[in-house]
Amino acid sequence: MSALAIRLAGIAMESPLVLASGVLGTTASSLRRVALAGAGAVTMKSCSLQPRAGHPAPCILPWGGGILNAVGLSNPGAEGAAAEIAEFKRTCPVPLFASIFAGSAEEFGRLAGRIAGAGPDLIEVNVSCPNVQSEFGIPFAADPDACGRVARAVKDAAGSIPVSIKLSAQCASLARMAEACQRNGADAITAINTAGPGMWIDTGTGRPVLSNRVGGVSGPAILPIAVRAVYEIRKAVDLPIIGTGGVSCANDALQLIMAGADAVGIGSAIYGGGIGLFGEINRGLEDFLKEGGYDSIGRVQGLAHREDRP
Amino acid sequence: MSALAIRLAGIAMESPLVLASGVLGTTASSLRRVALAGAGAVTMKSCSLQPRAGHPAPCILPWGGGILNAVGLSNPGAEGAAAEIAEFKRTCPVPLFASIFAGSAEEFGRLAGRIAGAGPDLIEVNVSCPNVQSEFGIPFAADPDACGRVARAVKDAAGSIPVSIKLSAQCASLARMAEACQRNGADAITAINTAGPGMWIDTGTGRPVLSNRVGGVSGPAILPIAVRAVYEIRKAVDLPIIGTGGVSCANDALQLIMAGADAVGIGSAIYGGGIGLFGEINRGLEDFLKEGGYDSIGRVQGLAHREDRP
Amino acid sequence: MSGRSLAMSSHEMHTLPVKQVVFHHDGLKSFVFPRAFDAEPGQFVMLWIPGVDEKPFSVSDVTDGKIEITAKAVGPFSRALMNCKPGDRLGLRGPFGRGFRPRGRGLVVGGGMGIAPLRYLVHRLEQDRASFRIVLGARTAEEMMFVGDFSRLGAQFATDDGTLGRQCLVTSLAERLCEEERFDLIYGCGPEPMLVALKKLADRAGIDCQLSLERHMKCGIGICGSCCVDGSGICICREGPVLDRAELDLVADFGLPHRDATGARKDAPAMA
Amino acid sequence: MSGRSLAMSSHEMHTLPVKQVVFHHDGLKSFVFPRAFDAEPGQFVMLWIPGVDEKPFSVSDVTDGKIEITAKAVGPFSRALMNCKPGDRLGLRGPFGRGFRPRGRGLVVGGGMGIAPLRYLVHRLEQDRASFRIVLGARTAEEMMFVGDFSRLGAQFATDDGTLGRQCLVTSLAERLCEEERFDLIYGCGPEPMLVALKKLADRAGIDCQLSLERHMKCGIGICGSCCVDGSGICICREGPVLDRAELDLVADFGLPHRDATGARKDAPAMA
Ligand SMILES: Cc1cc2nc3c(=O)[nH]c(=O)nc-3n(C[C@H](O)[C@H](O)[C@H](O)COP(=O)(O)OP(=O)(O)OC[C@H]3O[C@@H](n4cnc5c(N)ncnc54)[C@H](O)[C@@H]3O)c2cc1C
Ligand SMILES: Cc1cc2nc3c(=O)[nH]c(=O)nc-3n(C[C@H](O)[C@H](O)[C@H](O)COP(=O)(O)OP(=O)(O)OC[C@H]3O[C@@H](n4cnc5c(N)ncnc54)[C@H](O)[C@@H]3O)c2cc1C
Ligand SMILES: Cc1cc2nc3c(=O)[nH]c(=O)nc-3n(C[C@H](O)[C@H](O)[C@H](O)COP(=O)(O)O)c2cc1C
Ligand SMILES: Cc1cc2nc3c(=O)[nH]c(=O)nc-3n(C[C@H](O)[C@H](O)[C@H](O)COP(=O)(O)O)c2cc1C
Ligand code: FES
Ligand code: FES
Repeated sequence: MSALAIRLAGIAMESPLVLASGVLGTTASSLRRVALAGAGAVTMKSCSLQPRAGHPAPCILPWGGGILNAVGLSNPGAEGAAAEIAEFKRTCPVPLFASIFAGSAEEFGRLAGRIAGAGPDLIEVNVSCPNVQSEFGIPFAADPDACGRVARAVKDAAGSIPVSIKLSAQCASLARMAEACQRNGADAITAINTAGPGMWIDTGTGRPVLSNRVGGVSGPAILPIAVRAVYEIRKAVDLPIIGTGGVSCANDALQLIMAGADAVGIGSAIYGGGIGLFGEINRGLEDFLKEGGYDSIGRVQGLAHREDRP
Repeated sequence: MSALAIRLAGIAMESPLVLASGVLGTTASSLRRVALAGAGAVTMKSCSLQPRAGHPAPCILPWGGGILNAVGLSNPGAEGAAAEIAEFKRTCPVPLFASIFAGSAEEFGRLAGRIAGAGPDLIEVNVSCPNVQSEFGIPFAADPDACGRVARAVKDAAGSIPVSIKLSAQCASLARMAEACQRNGADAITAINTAGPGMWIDTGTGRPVLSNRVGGVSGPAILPIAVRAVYEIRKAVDLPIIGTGGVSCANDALQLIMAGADAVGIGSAIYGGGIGLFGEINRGLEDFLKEGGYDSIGRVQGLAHREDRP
Repeated sequence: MSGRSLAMSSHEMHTLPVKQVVFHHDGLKSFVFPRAFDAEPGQFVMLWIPGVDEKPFSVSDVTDGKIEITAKAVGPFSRALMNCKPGDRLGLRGPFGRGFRPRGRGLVVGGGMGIAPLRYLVHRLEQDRASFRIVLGARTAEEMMFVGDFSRLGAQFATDDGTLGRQCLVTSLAERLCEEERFDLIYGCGPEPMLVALKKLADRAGIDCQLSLERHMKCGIGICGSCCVDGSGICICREGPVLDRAELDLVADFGLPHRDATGARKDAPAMA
Repeated sequence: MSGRSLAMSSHEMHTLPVKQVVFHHDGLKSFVFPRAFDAEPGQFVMLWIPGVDEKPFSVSDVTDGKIEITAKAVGPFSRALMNCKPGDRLGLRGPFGRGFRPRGRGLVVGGGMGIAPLRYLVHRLEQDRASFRIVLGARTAEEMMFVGDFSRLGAQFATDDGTLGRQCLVTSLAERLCEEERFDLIYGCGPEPMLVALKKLADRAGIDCQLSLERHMKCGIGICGSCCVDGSGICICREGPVLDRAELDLVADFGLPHRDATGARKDAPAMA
């Protein structure tokens, strides 16, 4: 078994690297491509019960420190997503994580049931997308009770399929959010979704570039926020964590792992590095383990929580 | 009069660029140096009633996307700060903004009275420093009521000296924070303080590098968050805004101005650009105005709030 | 530790004043922007009309310090574009994607709006003193773009109504040329059914082809996944839009209905 | 639009295993790190002992792929450093600041720990075949570092107790040399009172000097302001630590009490 192999909520993965939701994740074909490039698991774009076209373009904007996006959760709906899941599972052995979002705990439950039927390896629950707040009221990801109810509803509907709740750093206490997830049966936590939100103004016209004016901030700019978030969550709960945010090289991935992540999501960095990044980072992690004399990636997990005085 | 001249809360400034608090801002000498380099006003490092040594090093860490800091508000105390203010005012005509922080509205008031006596041109109220939360309880900057009480206490103590409240983007609603400031007599708003907090882990040792483990995120990484914050505040209130966060070139400064800022704070970028940045950005702004046929910087302020449909 | 920046500064959004508008006929115009660009033929830019939308457009020419795109009015965005005048500021990001990789003796085949990027291609081929032939098709003479430019380079034309050149499909012209002459590579851009025919022609002739595909695009930077083809899953915005024969063999939806803005498969094939 | 990154990758924190520890005497050691550095003589690094603190240390030598610093036990940090062994990982950021700018015929004057950076300076001067003389002072022979190295280059020594060279202040040696020979530049590093004397000597002799100052440092990157001198307000970590005569004229607290970690002026002059 390779030094990078892990088990996450019972799922065997060849590498801790996970394709983050919303990036190259709509179709079975693109997900398979990323899986073959070396991802230990791939996450689908979040889907809703009904199809959504999302916001008009520009909805994705690289700006030098990362990416701003307000895609508006475009997706082909539960039917379409289920078909892609089924096709992926038929043609690719790599674990597939579905991702769902809805407007109420009850709707989350219904959607989870529908998606569970298609047989993903895990269901990620996107309670934290900043692009649809106005549509769905208070973000679940800032309210431990609401988030707990969503976790419970999805868990009840998902049967034996493990459930990960995807949190945002924009809340008063990540520890309290994580505890609410654990109390309500979540099998894992994904953190973080995009930060911000942010705005980019074109000074030639004086206009916000994104059609939605504001969008979530991802990419290198948010790495330290993601590292801190994972560190806080690891202090609070012992659920597996899919640490995500700003990773673009093996050293970044190691920071999240040392902060306490079991697996590491990668999204925006694919812009700069292409999907070849998965292979590169796998190799970088292997080299790191070899040089340090560690026999598995698990050995360095959570290292940053050791007592600080030497 | 130069095209860059502005009035902010009654204060005449030759340029909208302001040295942000905490950067080269402890001594009259260093403040004067930045003033001579082209800043329209300079803000002092935040001071407390008593001197503070702050956190051990490393407390400031450049990481590629900006700076992480947990200086821990080291400062020579109100006595020392007042002496620096007096010396600065004796030797330099550029407006000087004091900055204060305290543990309660009452203490804020006392400190403001002490500092007002030294004659700064404005008192900035740091309700938003992330590095001392655990010491002072809930951050004022996330609670409109508490923040309003601080604003009122400082305003009452400051006499005729205008007061700006410095907000953080880490709150549920910047609009509500800004309204609370306005209602309680604030003359201006400064936004934003550092984002995050963030953590950086040295993967060679597995340790968080900052002695405080976490620190505020500043520099280029936070520009889109600052632009969005200023945009939200401008929508909510008509107080002058000192837009701050991630500015490192004239185009960045213009984004904040078009989002609604009257003046623009610059801090972390001095690491990459030195204090010569003030002159460079002034020239960049002048060139922009000339090319666009604008006779003053006020003409482009808030441009991003025009109706969006063409 | 390597750099931490995603910056590819030309990929940031820049608005530029339109420098010149070239009127071809109603609903068909070229727009020239004052920006030094080192786009390859076949690459595209994302064009933003503030307040409207942002869409991909192929580069139809690059001359020193200037870049040109050519657009046809077919829907809300392209109609709004037709109203843009010199001095209006539009946003450009790019250039994106992988363009044509010229090699050997080429047969350049274009149809409809697909002619636009080929104009820049033949300018480059000419400059590189490459040997090539051109065949172009459109519905009518009026819709045939850059006729003077292409005629000078010996292009043959086909129209549906016979108002210019032969009254036949451009693929018939291409087939005949392939029987008469030896080519190393077929360059193609146009409606997907035309591309499917060209691919078959290349397969039969046993030569390579480089065909430019269109898929729904949102980001242009290989992130959103909306332009990924079925089968191999590659991104048209990043690894395309120009694919070679081997790559096309792995496009499961080549010539078939592909995906819309939601990511669902749609029933009608895309316009081109 | 220019790059948006603050990255100066060598300024990020890197921990490195100590490669070698050189024992000079109790409480005085050099530490060698395996890192290719292009530091100039007079520049410094920020040295982090994880879990302890981070402090500035001058580079005492750079050889291919290796960098060395030399430290004396005077307080909690430097005592913790004395316990570090080969293989221990310490953090390095840098190099920072503006070092010596060699020019003409030089007089190199060092005192106490100030001798460390001068070692790297004279290695460079030697390599550049510059003409220079060296005078060094310390309390005792034992505290005089790198005696062999400096002797080879003709250094003269002064000690407080006469255990090595003359029993006098190093500034007396410098003064005498200045009377006897012609120099273009005095390089100095050591306790601030020594630097004040050297500045006076340079003023009297009408030649330039480059003296390395110490101030309380936190960031090393010209941000926190804790190292700014009174008067001109310049940052010692960025525009220093080596200042020339004109710059020194504008240091209002030269030789006077300067500031502590709070930013307040303190009463005792800093150690050096
Ligand atoms: C790589 C590439 C290069 C292109 N080059 C040119 C060009 O040089 N000249 C030109 O006139 N057009 C070009 N197009 C098409 C162009 O991007 C627009 O699709 C077209 O202008 C129609 O947009 P609309 O809003 O006016 O019409 P709509 O009514 O919105 O769309 C008409 C059809 O255009 C296609 N389309 C719409 N939106 C997109 C989108 N975001 N991405 C891809 N296809 C879309 C769909 O097939 C749709 O059915 C190119 C497309 C691609 C993918
Ligand atoms: C540019 C520069 C280069 C230096 N080079 C060397 C060197 O090559 N070798 C060496 O042994 N020492 C050097 N020092 C001094 C070194 O940084 C430490 O100050 C010294 O090791 C004492 O630290 P301590 O905690 O052990 O003692 P402490 O008891 O904490 O301090 C003793 C004295 O050191 C000074 N000091 C403490 N902290 C700092 C700080 N953060 N920044 C600046 N001065 C401080 C103060 O004057 C203090 O009174 C240099 C300092 C500077 C500014
Ligand atoms: C274009 C884009 C679309 C995204 N869409 C989703 C989504 O649908 N669901 C979700 O949970 N997260 C979504 N995200 C967030 C990412 O999954 C990830 O949490 C975030 O981008 C931080 O990781 P990164 O810095 O590696 O991109 C999206 C991110 C981007 C850039
Ligand atoms: C090293 C450092 C120290 C700071 N200290 C203070 C402070 O004392 N008071 C305060 O209000 N803000 C402080 N800030 C925040 C800045 O004033 C500013 O709001 C923030 O850094 C964002 O601006 P920038 O990206 O231009 O640095 C500090 C920032 C840095 C980097
Ligand atoms: S358009 Fe987004 S991946 Fe191609
Ligand atoms: S040490 Fe921070 S400015 Fe010099």
